[in-house]
Amino acid sequence: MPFIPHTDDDLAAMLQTIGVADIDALFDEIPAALRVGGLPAVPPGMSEAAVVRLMRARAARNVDSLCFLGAGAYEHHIPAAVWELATRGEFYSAYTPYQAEASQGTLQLIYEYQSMLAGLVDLDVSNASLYDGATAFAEACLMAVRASRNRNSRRVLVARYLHPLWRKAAETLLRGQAVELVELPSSGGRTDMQALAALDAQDFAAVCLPWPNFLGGLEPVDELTDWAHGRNMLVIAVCNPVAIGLLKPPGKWGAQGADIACGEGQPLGIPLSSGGPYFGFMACRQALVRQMPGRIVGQTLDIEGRRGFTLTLQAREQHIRRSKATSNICTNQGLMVTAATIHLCLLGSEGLRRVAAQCHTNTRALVAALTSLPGVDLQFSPYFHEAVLTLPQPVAPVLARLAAAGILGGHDLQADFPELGHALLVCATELRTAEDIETYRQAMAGALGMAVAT
Amino acid sequence: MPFIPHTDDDLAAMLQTIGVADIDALFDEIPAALRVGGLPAVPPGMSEAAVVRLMRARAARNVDSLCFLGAGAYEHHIPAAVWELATRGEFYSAYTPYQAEASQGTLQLIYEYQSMLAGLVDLDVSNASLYDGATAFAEACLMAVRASRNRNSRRVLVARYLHPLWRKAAETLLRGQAVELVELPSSGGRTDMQALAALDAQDFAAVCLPWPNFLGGLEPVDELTDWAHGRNMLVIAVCNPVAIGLLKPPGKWGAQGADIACGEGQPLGIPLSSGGPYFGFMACRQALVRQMPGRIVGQTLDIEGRRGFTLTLQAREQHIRRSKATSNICTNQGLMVTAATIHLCLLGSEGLRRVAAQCHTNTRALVAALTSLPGVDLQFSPYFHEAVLTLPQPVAPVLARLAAAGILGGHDLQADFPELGHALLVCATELRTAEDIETYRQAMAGALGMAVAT
Amino acid sequence: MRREDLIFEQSRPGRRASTHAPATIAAIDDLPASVLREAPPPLPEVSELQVVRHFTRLSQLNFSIDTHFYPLGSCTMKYNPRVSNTLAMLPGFLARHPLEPDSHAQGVLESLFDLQELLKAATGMSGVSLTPMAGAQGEFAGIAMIRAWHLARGDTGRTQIIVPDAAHGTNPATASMCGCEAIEIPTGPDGDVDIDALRRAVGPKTAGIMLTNPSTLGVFERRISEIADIVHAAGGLLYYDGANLNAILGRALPAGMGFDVVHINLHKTFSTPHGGGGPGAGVVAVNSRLEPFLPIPIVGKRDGSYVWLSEADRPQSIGRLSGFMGNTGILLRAYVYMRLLGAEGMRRVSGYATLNANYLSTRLAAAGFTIAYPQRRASHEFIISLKDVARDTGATAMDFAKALLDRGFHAPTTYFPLLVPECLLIEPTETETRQELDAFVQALCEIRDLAFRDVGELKRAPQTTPVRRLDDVRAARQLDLVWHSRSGTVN
Amino acid sequence: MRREDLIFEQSRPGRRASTHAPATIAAIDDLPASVLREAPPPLPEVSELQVVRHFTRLSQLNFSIDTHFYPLGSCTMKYNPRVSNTLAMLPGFLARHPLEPDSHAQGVLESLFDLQELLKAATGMSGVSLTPMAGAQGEFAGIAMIRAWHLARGDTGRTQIIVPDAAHGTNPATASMCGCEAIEIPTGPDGDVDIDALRRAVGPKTAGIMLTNPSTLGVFERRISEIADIVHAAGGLLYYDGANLNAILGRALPAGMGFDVVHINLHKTFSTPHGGGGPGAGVVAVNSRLEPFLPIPIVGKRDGSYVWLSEADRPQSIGRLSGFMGNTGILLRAYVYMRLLGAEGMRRVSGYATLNANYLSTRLAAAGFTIAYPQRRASHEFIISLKDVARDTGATAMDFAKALLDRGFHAPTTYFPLLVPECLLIEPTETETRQELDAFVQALCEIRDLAFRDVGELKRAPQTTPVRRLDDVRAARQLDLVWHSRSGTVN
Ligand SMILES: Cc1ncc(COP(=O)(O)O)c(C=O)c1O
Ligand SMILES: Cc1ncc(COP(=O)(O)O)c(C=O)c1O
Repeated sequence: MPFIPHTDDDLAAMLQTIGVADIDALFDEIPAALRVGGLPAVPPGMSEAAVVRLMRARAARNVDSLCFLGAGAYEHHIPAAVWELATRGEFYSAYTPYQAEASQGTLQLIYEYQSMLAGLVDLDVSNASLYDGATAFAEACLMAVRASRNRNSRRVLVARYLHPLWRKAAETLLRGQAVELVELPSSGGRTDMQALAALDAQDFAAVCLPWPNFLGGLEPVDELTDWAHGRNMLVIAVCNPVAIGLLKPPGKWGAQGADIACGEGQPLGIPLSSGGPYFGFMACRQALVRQMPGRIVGQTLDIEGRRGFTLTLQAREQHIRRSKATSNICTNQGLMVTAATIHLCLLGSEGLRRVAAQCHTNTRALVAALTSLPGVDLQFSPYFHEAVLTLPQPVAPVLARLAAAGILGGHDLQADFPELGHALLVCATELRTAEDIETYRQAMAGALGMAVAT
Repeated sequence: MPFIPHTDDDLAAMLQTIGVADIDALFDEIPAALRVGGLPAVPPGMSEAAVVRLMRARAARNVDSLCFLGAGAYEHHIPAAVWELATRGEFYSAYTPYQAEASQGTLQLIYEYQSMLAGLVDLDVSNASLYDGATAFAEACLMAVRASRNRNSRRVLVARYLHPLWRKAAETLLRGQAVELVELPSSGGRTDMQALAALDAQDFAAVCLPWPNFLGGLEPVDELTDWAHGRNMLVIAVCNPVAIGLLKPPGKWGAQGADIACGEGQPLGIPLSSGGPYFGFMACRQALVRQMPGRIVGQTLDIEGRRGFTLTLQAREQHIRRSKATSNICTNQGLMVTAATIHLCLLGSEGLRRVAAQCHTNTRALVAALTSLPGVDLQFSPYFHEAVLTLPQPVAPVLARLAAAGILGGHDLQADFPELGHALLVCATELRTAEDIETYRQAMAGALGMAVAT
Repeated sequence: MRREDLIFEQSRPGRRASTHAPATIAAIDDLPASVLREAPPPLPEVSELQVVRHFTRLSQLNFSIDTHFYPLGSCTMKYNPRVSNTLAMLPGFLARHPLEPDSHAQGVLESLFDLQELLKAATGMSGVSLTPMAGAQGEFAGIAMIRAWHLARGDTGRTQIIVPDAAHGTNPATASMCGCEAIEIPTGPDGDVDIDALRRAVGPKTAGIMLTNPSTLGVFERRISEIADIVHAAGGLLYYDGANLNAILGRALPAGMGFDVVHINLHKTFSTPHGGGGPGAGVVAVNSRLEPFLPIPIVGKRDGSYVWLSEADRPQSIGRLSGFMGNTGILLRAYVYMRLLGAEGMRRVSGYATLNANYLSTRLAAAGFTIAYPQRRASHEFIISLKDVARDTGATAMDFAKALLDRGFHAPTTYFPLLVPECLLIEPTETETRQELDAFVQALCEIRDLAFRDVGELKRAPQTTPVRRLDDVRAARQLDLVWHSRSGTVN
Repeated sequence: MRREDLIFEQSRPGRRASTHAPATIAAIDDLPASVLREAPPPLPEVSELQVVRHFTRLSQLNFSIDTHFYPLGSCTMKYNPRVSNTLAMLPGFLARHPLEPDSHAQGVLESLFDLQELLKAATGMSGVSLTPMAGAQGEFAGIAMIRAWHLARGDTGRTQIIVPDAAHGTNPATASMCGCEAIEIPTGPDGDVDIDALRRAVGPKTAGIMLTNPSTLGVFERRISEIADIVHAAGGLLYYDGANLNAILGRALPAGMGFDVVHINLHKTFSTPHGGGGPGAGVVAVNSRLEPFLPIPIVGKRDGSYVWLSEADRPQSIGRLSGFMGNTGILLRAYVYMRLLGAEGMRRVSGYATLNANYLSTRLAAAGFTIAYPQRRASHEFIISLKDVARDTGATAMDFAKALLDRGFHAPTTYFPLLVPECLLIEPTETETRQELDAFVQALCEIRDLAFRDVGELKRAPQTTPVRRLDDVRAARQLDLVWHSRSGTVN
């Protein structure tokens, strides 16, 4: 019996202790009409060896490519130590640390994570994670609506070039509470400061600024932050945590800094893995901490005066506050945070800067290589880490040809942002070499139907 | 600096403490003429990401096949838990347990291993491992020569169908001490009892019996054991540890049982891995324990009377007895034993029996399938787990054609055992399915140039 | 073990685990200084060995399934097969970019498609979406679908979600997240929902009811069909909180009980790891009524290939719940587990989980502990109340919990459900041996003896853990949520 | 932590981790009962969770590099990069059958070929064989090659191997394994070999000399060239025991010192794991004299492909040392490490290992400890003698070792080399921080203070380890090497 340790003797003795004849008798309170004899549509169990063979074959059926696709999920180097440590049984198979004294490993780690994350975004406090970048963004909007000084507003301004899938997810999550996302005016691949005047700014709880934005563009965050703060709005930074190893952190935007920072933790040591599990991060100014969703760990003392760590501010959470909680979140993405914490330690601040700088430099090299092809142009600059190219042809068939040649050439922007024309979003992380970029250039030339010097 | 934690400040402070100007000055006792400025032929260091890419590409350059090749190394199922646990840092990165109180994990594990292994071969005691099956065999011969009642003999009898590579390795290892291996007469794929009379049996220290032998044959171990004991020889069993989950254990051979058992531990949870690291096991009767090479762990008490474990009988070993030690072995194959111990626990006695039985049954099915082809015949029976087939053509080109078709078809016996003709040693472990066997049958038909019904 | 300092305290400026970043820093000359960071982020500066040692040591400070019996009620702490992890982490699965073409991910998609089918079978439902990332998000999806269904019928007034008082906190919180009002109804003395209260609660504003069955009181709601009739008759739908699905797996189907939608915590019933807090997966299954509203993406099959179905294919969907597809890696782990178990194995999960719970509850009752619902059959979990002991000795459920830690057991869930005073909610799961359960009974008896003999000593527990009892009040009052170097710089 | 019972004591008849073996037992009807086992082997019968929990807990009882400073002299306990393990365990490497055609293993063979080249570069030698499975087997191979060389010249009388008294036990033991006599020569007061004694020892029977340089006394043998001349002039060859190669990596070459053959413990210098006792790898490198005699197999290159060279290609080889090729998986780990380090990184190994040792020795000297060779520069390791403390207080090196365990440090090597009384041989390695070294100094000072203050208390160490001081005499006298159930059956 897979994973069940009972011997026949155990079973007999236990049934006798309970005073029933067999296991089925233990289900006697389920009305007979509701009982089923089994699960006929489920196949029989398999040995581990057979499942290993099955899943290896499945893994092999997937197709690996040279990846120039970012768009919210990035192929970075993940040190081998990260997952070796994160999947140690004591981290992997523990629950949420409800009994603090028996979970100091997880708790100290989260405290360290909170410290690193807060430092990275340059805000006061961080929570212990949310599900992913999209839900963190949605929760940040809800939090801002709760915390806003524009009390009656349930509307939140969002830059146009925020991840379109996050926007969609947030719409699902905000719909119930009738919170509405309103798009900021844009031009040239970023928010148009000039056009802001047209907005009735008193009516908004917050403004959300992606950093860099979905196109790799650098929003005028300082001006926008000051503009928003001048109108009683909160400022929500939606940022790539690797990029802010190099870019100005939200806490330093404008005169007072952003109020909330959130984003997708995947670039910090989490494998691409078809989109998950990743984790959402969230940090904020101290004054907002009681509006923050999710678990938070605090430092305290034990009865002998020794330092220790425990879950705190639980009165925000569903298990205490129930229908008045800041969110319904319970299980979060703890293991991903474990990995990200280890990852950040292995990079350190200098390592993180170097990775960010290398990503950018590689993307610049990629842009230079591809725009050397006739008809391929860069749409916007400055950009960071990702860039939008214009192709002389519709993007989708070109990407299909590249994919057949073993290259994930980037993300087609046509559907979400038709105003950009034949627009392709490309990205080269620190893992892409000069040869990789040359391989792409040649493949792109082929996909566009050009001959090219090698 | 990879793996070096010193900051510039540390370096400066440490040099100052020592009182030297720079690191080079620390090498001032090396005569100047002997010093070199570096290692010009060694390439520069690489980032982990680059090495990962390199080694993944190398791994991918290898070619996986459907494996019907055994001949001393077997593809068995290895539960995922085995290596997850064995590579935990506390096992993986510990040294030989010299400080017993700080190494109870490793020590208790070895004690458990010794108990399992001794139980498996049905002898009194086991050591903590030797390098591999071949060296264990050689050490067993040396041990027998030391322990033998035929005091002056440095000759050891060996069945002809012992692994030919082990034989060669043993010859290297025995040469220095002028111990000679003498082959037993054979016929029909195993030792020929009738022909034994011709030997001057008084002149031998021991007899070595493979179980099953290299051809999958079952030696007349009971008769040979009694015959050898009757002539003051020790009996060394060289056995496959999975096979003796089902076959008669050495301790039960003949009237008194074998004296020493040794063999290759690879089938107990060790990956094929191009031939190593594996581990050699060795067990013996209690009376011989002081002649046994290798580390041994014993149970004892601590000063509070609690059970604990420690290395014992160290007076046999090189670090105490130096030139008079039972062997020069120091570092053994500890991590492999760790894995094997976990593996044996996950199988249990019933699991091990089932694996052994399934290997045999699959090999029988394979033999049946292949001998259904005209000209393909079984050479000997009974056999266990491996079998010798005769092909109608030279074996090497057939194997090459099978390899090109993705099948490792077995081991060509021609070079080592020319008396067997076009002989192919085949094996199907518990992992081979009926479809795998059918795949092989069809490929074999093709390789032999036959058309075959599918 | 020596105290494990914070990793920041082990940091020294300029130290680096240098193999993990480019050997030099690329010059950034195209960006204005105004967009760049001035001070480097205050991350620890440590060597790789320091990192490995620190987190290895930290890990050893944890209790976990891999080291301890962990009978945390409602949380289902059972063995997580290592092979599920190994297989989900095969490079061929990890390397999948979420936006790559479907053609490149057929191995993943096939597995997820199969998983959808298995979950339909396990619930009796007709549609499944795998995208919710935890139970609470599954709840959100479920209530959002119920709302969408009402709205699609033009019935805009249904904004109330009925929730029993024993419900998990996520249930009422979810109602709020969805813009609904949570209406609490009481539990009867036998642990079943108070049916009369339910009848009074339903009406034209009723969007639906959320039920856990067996409930978090550890008993099966026997009048579930009647409840279903009442709610359906009132125009509402039924939501099944599947946190306890492991209790009835292969024995009864949520669909058969009249539920319209169910979430399943794969990290409970299907044994994906809890990871010290997550990630989980809270897949939802629905009957045909709600199928059009399932969150996207969903895996479909077209011309023999597997494809992601999205907005265009599922126009009535409540939409997306995550940036991409939710916790795929967790889904793969659950899939591996389900294939290992098969139909019989799944049925054994509920059988032996229930056996263990009833054995433990019978033995504790015999030892004189107060079982919360002694007249009822325990499901896969049950509650003891220490009210009497607390009255007689002053020892609380919390004291018992801490004393268990000293005896090598993780504590059960304490003080939940809220309606049972001084309670321990105990879920042993099917993967523990009888011997472990016996040792647990003995430990509880010893602790009770100690409570009567020397309650002061008991209140000093835990004594063997890395820290002693922690001051939670201080933690909340003197908030210290991030580390700041005392000197301003890390040194 | 609760006591961790033996896995046998947790066993119950009929319990199984059933996913790992066939679901039913195949009938064996073709074999006579006489060849079959009667009673099943007495293996533990446990569940998978029990196994995981047991070995996880056992692992936590160990000190290891991943958890503790481990300055075990001569053993080189430094950080083992996790990536070496991850890459060596890629399925594409693990799945290689040792007898598959070379064409199927080009990725492995290329890596091993490259490794051979790297090792030539690191030693200055011209030929390498990777097959020895540990240092001691490398020694065996080396002495066997020396013997073969003499024999090939027809010089059959050279049967003596000269070994300094400070040598590791494997050196004299190896001489015996090779059928030679070990001739011990003394060490001079400054730690170098007594050259006069050497001169007296060499002669027509001299096959060769085995030297470790720096020696296990932690000092560089300054007159090595003179020694080489003496031995060579006498017709012998020089063997370099490379256990301490990490001390001179990239600073001096064994070939340059006049050695003819060298073994390298990859598990020391090149940081493959020690695994609680192994496996290691003891590759040998030789100059052109000995090249024909290298053990097989060796990786060669032919027509652009990599091939295993064996008997036919290497007719003068001393032969094989293992069933297949030795510890390939370990070789791959070392290869990864060497590629990570590169030339500069290798030179830094010796530089910082020596820096750490000299810093520690300087600080300990300043703190009043007796350094065995104070007039000498420490290499990567050094010796302190506690003879004075022992005389004054009765506290022995063993007491210090045990007291270190209580303070969170593994002990240095004790009582080796044999010629220094009450010694600790201390090798910090390059991967430890200055802060760790400082803490170690402080611990040793505290222990010495305790020795003077209350030696009885000191002798009670260790007090915080899973067991207290163990009775080694009892272990050897009342041999208990395998578990037997008390009742005869496991229950
Ligand atoms: C009864 C019940 N419902 C809902 C949940 C919430 O599930 P999750 O933590 O996966 O969000 C839990 C988990 O603790 C639970 O026990
Ligand atoms: C100086 C010296 N020589 C030889 C050896 C033997 O090496 P191995 O343990 O790898 O067989 C060692 C290892 O302890 C050693 O320190």
